[in-house]
Amino acid sequence: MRSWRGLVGLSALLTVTGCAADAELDTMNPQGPLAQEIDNLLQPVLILAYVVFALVLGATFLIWWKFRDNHEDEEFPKQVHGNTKLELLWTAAPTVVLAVLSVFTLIVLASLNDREDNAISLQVDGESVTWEPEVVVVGQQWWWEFRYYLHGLDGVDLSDARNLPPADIVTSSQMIIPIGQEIELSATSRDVIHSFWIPALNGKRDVAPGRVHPWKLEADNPGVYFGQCTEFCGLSHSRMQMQVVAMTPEDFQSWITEQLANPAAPTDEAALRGQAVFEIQCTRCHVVNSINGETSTGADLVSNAAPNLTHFMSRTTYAGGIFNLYEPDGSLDRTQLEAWLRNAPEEKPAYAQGRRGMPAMGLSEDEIDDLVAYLTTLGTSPGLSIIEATEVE
Amino acid sequence: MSEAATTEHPTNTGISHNKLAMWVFLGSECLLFGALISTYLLYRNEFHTGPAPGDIFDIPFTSVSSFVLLMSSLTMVLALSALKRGDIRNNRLWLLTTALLGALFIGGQVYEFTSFVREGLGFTTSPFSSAFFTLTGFHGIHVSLGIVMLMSLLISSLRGNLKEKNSETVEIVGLYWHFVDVVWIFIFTVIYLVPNPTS
Amino acid sequence: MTDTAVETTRPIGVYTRPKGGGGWRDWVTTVDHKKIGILYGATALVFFVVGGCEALLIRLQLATPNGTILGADTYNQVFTMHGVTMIFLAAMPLAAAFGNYLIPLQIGARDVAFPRLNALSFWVFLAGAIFLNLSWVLGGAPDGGWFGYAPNSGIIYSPSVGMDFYAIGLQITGIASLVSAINLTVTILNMRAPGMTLFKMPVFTWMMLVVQLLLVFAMPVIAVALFLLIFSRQFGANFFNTEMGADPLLWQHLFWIFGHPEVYILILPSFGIISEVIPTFSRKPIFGYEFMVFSGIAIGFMGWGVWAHHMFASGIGPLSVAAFSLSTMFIAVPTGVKILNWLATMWGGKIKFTAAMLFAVGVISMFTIGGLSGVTHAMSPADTQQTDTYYVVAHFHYVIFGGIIFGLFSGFYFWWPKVFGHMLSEKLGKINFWVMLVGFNMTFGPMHTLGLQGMSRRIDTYSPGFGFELWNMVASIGSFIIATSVLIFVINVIVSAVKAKGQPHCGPDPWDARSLEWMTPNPTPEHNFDEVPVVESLDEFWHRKYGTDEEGRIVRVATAEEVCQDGSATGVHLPSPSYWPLVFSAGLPLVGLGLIFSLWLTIPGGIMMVGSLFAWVFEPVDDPDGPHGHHDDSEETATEEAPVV
Amino acid sequence: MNTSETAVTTEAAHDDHDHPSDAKYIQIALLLGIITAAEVATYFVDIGVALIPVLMIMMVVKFFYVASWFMHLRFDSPLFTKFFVAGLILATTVYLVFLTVFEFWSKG
Ligand code: HEA
Ligand code: HEA
Ligand code: HEC
Ligand code: CUA
Ligand SMILES: [Cu+2]
Repeated sequence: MRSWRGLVGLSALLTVTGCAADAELDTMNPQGPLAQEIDNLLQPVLILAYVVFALVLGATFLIWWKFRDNHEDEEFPKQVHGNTKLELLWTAAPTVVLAVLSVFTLIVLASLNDREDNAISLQVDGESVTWEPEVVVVGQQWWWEFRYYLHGLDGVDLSDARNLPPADIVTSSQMIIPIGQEIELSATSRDVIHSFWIPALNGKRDVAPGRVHPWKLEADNPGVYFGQCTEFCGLSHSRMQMQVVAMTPEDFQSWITEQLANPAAPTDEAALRGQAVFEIQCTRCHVVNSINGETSTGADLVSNAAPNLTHFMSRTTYAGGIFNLYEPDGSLDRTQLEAWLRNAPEEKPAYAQGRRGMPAMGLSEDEIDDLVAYLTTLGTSPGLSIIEATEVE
Repeated sequence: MSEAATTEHPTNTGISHNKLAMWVFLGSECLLFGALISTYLLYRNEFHTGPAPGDIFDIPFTSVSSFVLLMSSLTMVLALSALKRGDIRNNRLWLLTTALLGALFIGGQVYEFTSFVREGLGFTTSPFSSAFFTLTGFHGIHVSLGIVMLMSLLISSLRGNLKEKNSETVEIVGLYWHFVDVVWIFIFTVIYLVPNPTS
Repeated sequence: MTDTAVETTRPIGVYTRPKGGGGWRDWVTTVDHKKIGILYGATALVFFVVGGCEALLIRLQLATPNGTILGADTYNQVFTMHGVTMIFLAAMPLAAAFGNYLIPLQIGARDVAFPRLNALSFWVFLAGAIFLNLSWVLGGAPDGGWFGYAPNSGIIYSPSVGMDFYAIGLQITGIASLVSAINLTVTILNMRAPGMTLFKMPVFTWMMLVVQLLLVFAMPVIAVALFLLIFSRQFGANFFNTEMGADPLLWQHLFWIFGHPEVYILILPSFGIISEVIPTFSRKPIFGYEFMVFSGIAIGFMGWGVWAHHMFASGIGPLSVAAFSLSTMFIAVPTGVKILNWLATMWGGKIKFTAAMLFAVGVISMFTIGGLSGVTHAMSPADTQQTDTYYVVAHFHYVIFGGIIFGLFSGFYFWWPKVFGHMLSEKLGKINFWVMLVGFNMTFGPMHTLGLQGMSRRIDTYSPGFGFELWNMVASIGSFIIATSVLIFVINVIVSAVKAKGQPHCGPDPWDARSLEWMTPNPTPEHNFDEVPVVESLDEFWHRKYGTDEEGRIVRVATAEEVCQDGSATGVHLPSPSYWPLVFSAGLPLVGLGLIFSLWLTIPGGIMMVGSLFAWVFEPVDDPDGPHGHHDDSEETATEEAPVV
Repeated sequence: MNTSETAVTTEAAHDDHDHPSDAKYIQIALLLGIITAAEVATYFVDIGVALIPVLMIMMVVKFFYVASWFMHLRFDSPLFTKFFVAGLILATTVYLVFLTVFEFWSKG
């Protein structure tokens, strides 16, 4: 009996101690108003749940203590068949409690679903535009693409996710957002159902092919917020991760400016050779704006898309946010990148034969060296602080 | 052995097991057809590049086959009522008519399907086509099973085994048959007569 | 009755009915509800261990970060098969085992309404179960999760044959469930002993009635969903082809319209079991019988209006989310009534904490934990943080393991003497309970934490650094403690059986029980009741043993031996065994394999099925030498009206 | 359910009295035929907004007649009606909600 009490206590305790310090996906560590609202709703309910449970368990122990009787006698206790008043009481009491809970649920639900009118002004190609922060989120096996249409989504046809209209900025694995702004997401998928989830910023929302789901995010402070695809989506579902990098408006503006410009053409020998290989081997799936613009979009793949590599070096993780592009000191993590180019399915399970995921390209070591040299010319590294914060193990 | 032990089987409800089982089963079937019909309704607009329902449904033709199925319900009750009177001859006659009307309906469906396929509506043409063929196909299979049951009754009658006291068997087959008819009443209205999208 | 049926359906020479007799032949041809119950139970326990071993593999893989015991591909198959096996091949058939064995006894009947169909249900279930597990060796097990969301379950994204086995296998076990549900519904409504009105039925029988109705209405829905999947995979239908405008949410809705009633299909039998156990050992009648019954009905009924709570994040509109959020929350009300009524039953009792009672009390508290986390799911905004994390895994293992498995174990300890004529060791039973309780909480308690820390479900591995290491290790250790407890149960079964060998059977009433099934000797004789009892009250058996004296005190008026029948009646007519349920069922997997691999295989399968149906209909009502009787299940032969008594 | 009384004594006869004659069945079939004709007529004659309600009403009437007369629900044990109606109502509500969640009504 002792041990029982101890254990049940323990299991209750476990729930309370849910917030370990290093838990980057912690759901109870809100970093923005939306996640905060959810947390505010959940916390009291958890307490209520403990109370209800304590009552049930307390009653059980009381009964155990008072009414246990292992004597082999023929005595019977008073035979009570029921008590309508009591029954009604314990029908009514939970009803009332739940009615209260439902009111709060509805309030939070409504507030999470209305759209705030907000706009920031951005410099786009030297012009000033008002941008209602919105990002198109596209899931596919097993990575996320983020598309920025800086002139708004009006008239942008998202109905066919495999054939989206060209966007101003296309990036993957890491979504960059300005802080203090509600970012509207239009989320869709190119193949199966995935789920977009940045626990610190909001709950999750499934993305489904043929459907565009609205969702939103908001971060209070600059920082890097981790996420994980949570709808089972096949082989590498566990390796379909992403991060949101929230920046001050100024940093965000410089990120935009950088992304809008094409990276400078390579000059170095190896990189030029790499570019040649890239044009032969890689452009059938990948896009680098300065090379193949929007012309080839992963036609080889079921999802019809591979990550846009134009500003590859400007992100710190790749391949579904599971590999670091940089060492903690800011230098390139060459070993990992080479391994990826050598045999991607070895690094991250994929059905490359089934045209899902990046295949092993059968490159020679020289070609790999050249390709790495070329890839490092694509975009510039973000600051060390981001590299540190986004480090994945 | 004591005869008492074997004759104690009146049922609590006064209803025979078989009949109750059939009704429970029909309750279950409501959910089955409900799911198929809702799936169809969900997809009736999704004809992709293929023909739309409004383009290909032949209402006059389907009306006739609906009428045929409806009348088979009449012949089915007549078969039962004949058997209850002990009129074996008419019972056989009506059973046969019912089966034939059913077969006529199925024939009509086969014709409808082939003409749809000729007009470019295959099973894999669009979500609409898949849903349409699945729904009407399930109904058709139910009718066909009903025909098999009717034929078994007929055979057993010809072998002299279908007597007045077996009328409940006929009644149960009848219940199934009418149910399938009732489902068609629903399908005919909701799927055929309610104005359909055209491409 | 009427021997006329025999006369009119002339036995066609070859189809004589088997005579029963002894040995394995007896088991494969049996139509006795008790034997079928035992078959169900034994098979389901085997699959419980299979599903449990799959769970242990999951836990081994997840015990440490970057686990490498199973690759991603195998892991996906293992967790899918774990869910499918546990739900469809362990929990549901275990409920069917109790239902089959006990319902006829609790209502005072000789058998179920359709004995041969009952055998059919079991064999079809077994065929489906074997079929599903054949996938391991025939090209890969299903890998789309137990709820197989489209389009990931489609042929493009799951090109192995696994999901074909899933769709066809579940279709087969679905047939078994539907047939058995119709059978038991008719049994309960039609075959109660004289005097047993619906409101004198034991709570277990009541809950089983609700479950059968849920099955009757829910199975066709998943049948349709599975047909759509089969047609899409096998024949290129476009139900989930989003490129042509299909909606992937169609599958989710159909699955959960079935799936949520399904979870109540799973839990209500266990609620029924402990509603028998708790009054017996508290030596009090169940508190608020009518409320118990009606809350069970209410749960079953409300269970139909909440399915989309599995889809709060799926992108259905906010209005739908709001509606389903509310309906889900209020399901806590009837469930709460049950919890409190059990407590009230114990309150003021004189409680014997036997192993069965311990497990029953375990249900009350452990299920409550799961139910409460269910309520936190029902608050849809909160659920968007919880869904598809280990918090959900924690929720449903608390309700499933804490609610269903504990309840079923309670039933094992309680009815073991009824079924096998000897008791299980109480001592081992109590150890069994405590070890299981510890292991269970150690396994699933930490999953709450993991979920709230953001660990997603269905991930084959996780990186260090998210803070998942500790609790995963604890959970994995816990799962082996559960395995130990299951092992203790198995040992208990063996040891007790060995001990009981050569000993006389235990007395008829080891627990001072309350309901009709204990009026037959232990183990139950083949014909159940020597004479069908006339029922006057709820807890009929108890009321025959006890009365009140002038001061209103309870006094014994008869010993159990006096009240119980001695099982000595002879010549009671029983339905004859039959080969055909088995033969028919064996045809089904052949047809299934045919659909997957080569249509040629459907031919022998089809012949077996059609042939055995034919044989079924025309087989003589009785075994040739048996006493004449009636009461059989074929439409052809049992159509005479209910005789007037 | 009214099955709660101990129905050991059965009204086994309930099947026999009250049974409609063949003529009655034919009348009903005639009625059903006429309704069907009217239904089909709506296809050729434009009745505007009334169309769908009218169709639904006619459908329900036909449904009702077949179920209550041909399937004998009128005369038979109310338990049957309960099972059937339970299935019908459950199916209707569940699938109406289902279609509503898909925004079927606004999509048309
Ligand atoms: C035995 C099976 C069983 C049972 C009984 C339940 C019972 C309940 N379940 Fe659970 N559920 C599952 C099995 C079950 N569930 C499974 C298997 C899944 C996951 C499927 C998958 O995704 O694979 C799931 C998932 C699931 C979800 C989806 C989570 C997600 O994926 O995001 C939700 C959401 O609302 C939910 C809610 C509930 C609720 C409200 C109850 C209620 O019925 C609980 C009611 C009980 C109580 C509340 C406790 C007792 C009450 C009192 C003591 C009274 C006082 C209480 C209050 C005032 C609150 N369940
Ligand atoms: C009835 C239902 C049921 C039961 C009883 C269990 C029991 C267990 N389950 Fe679960 N589980 C599900 C239903 C169930 N489960 C479902 C539906 C899912 C979702 C699947 C999906 O996502 O698709 C799931 C998913 C699931 C997961 C999540 C997987 C993932 O998302 O990646 C995990 C992880 O730990 C898990 C663990 C366990 C464990 C440790 C047990 C343990 O309690 C098991 C204990 C049993 C044993 C250990 C028996 C073994 C006994 C022996 C080995 C003794 C040997 C003796 C002899 C040979 C004589 N289960
Ligand atoms: C058949 C299609 C295909 C070809 C050809 C291909 N890739 Fe890829 N590549 C992919 C896909 C798909 C991914 C995303 C994989 C994932 O995250 O699971 C990817 C990811 C990458 C990434 C990581 C990008 C990120 O931000 O996540 C790099 C870098 C890359 N590929 C480089 C190359 C190079 C260099 C070549 C040519 C030698 C090449 N790829 C050829 C399909 C392809
Ligand atoms: Cu994408 Cu899981
Ligand atoms: Cu549910």
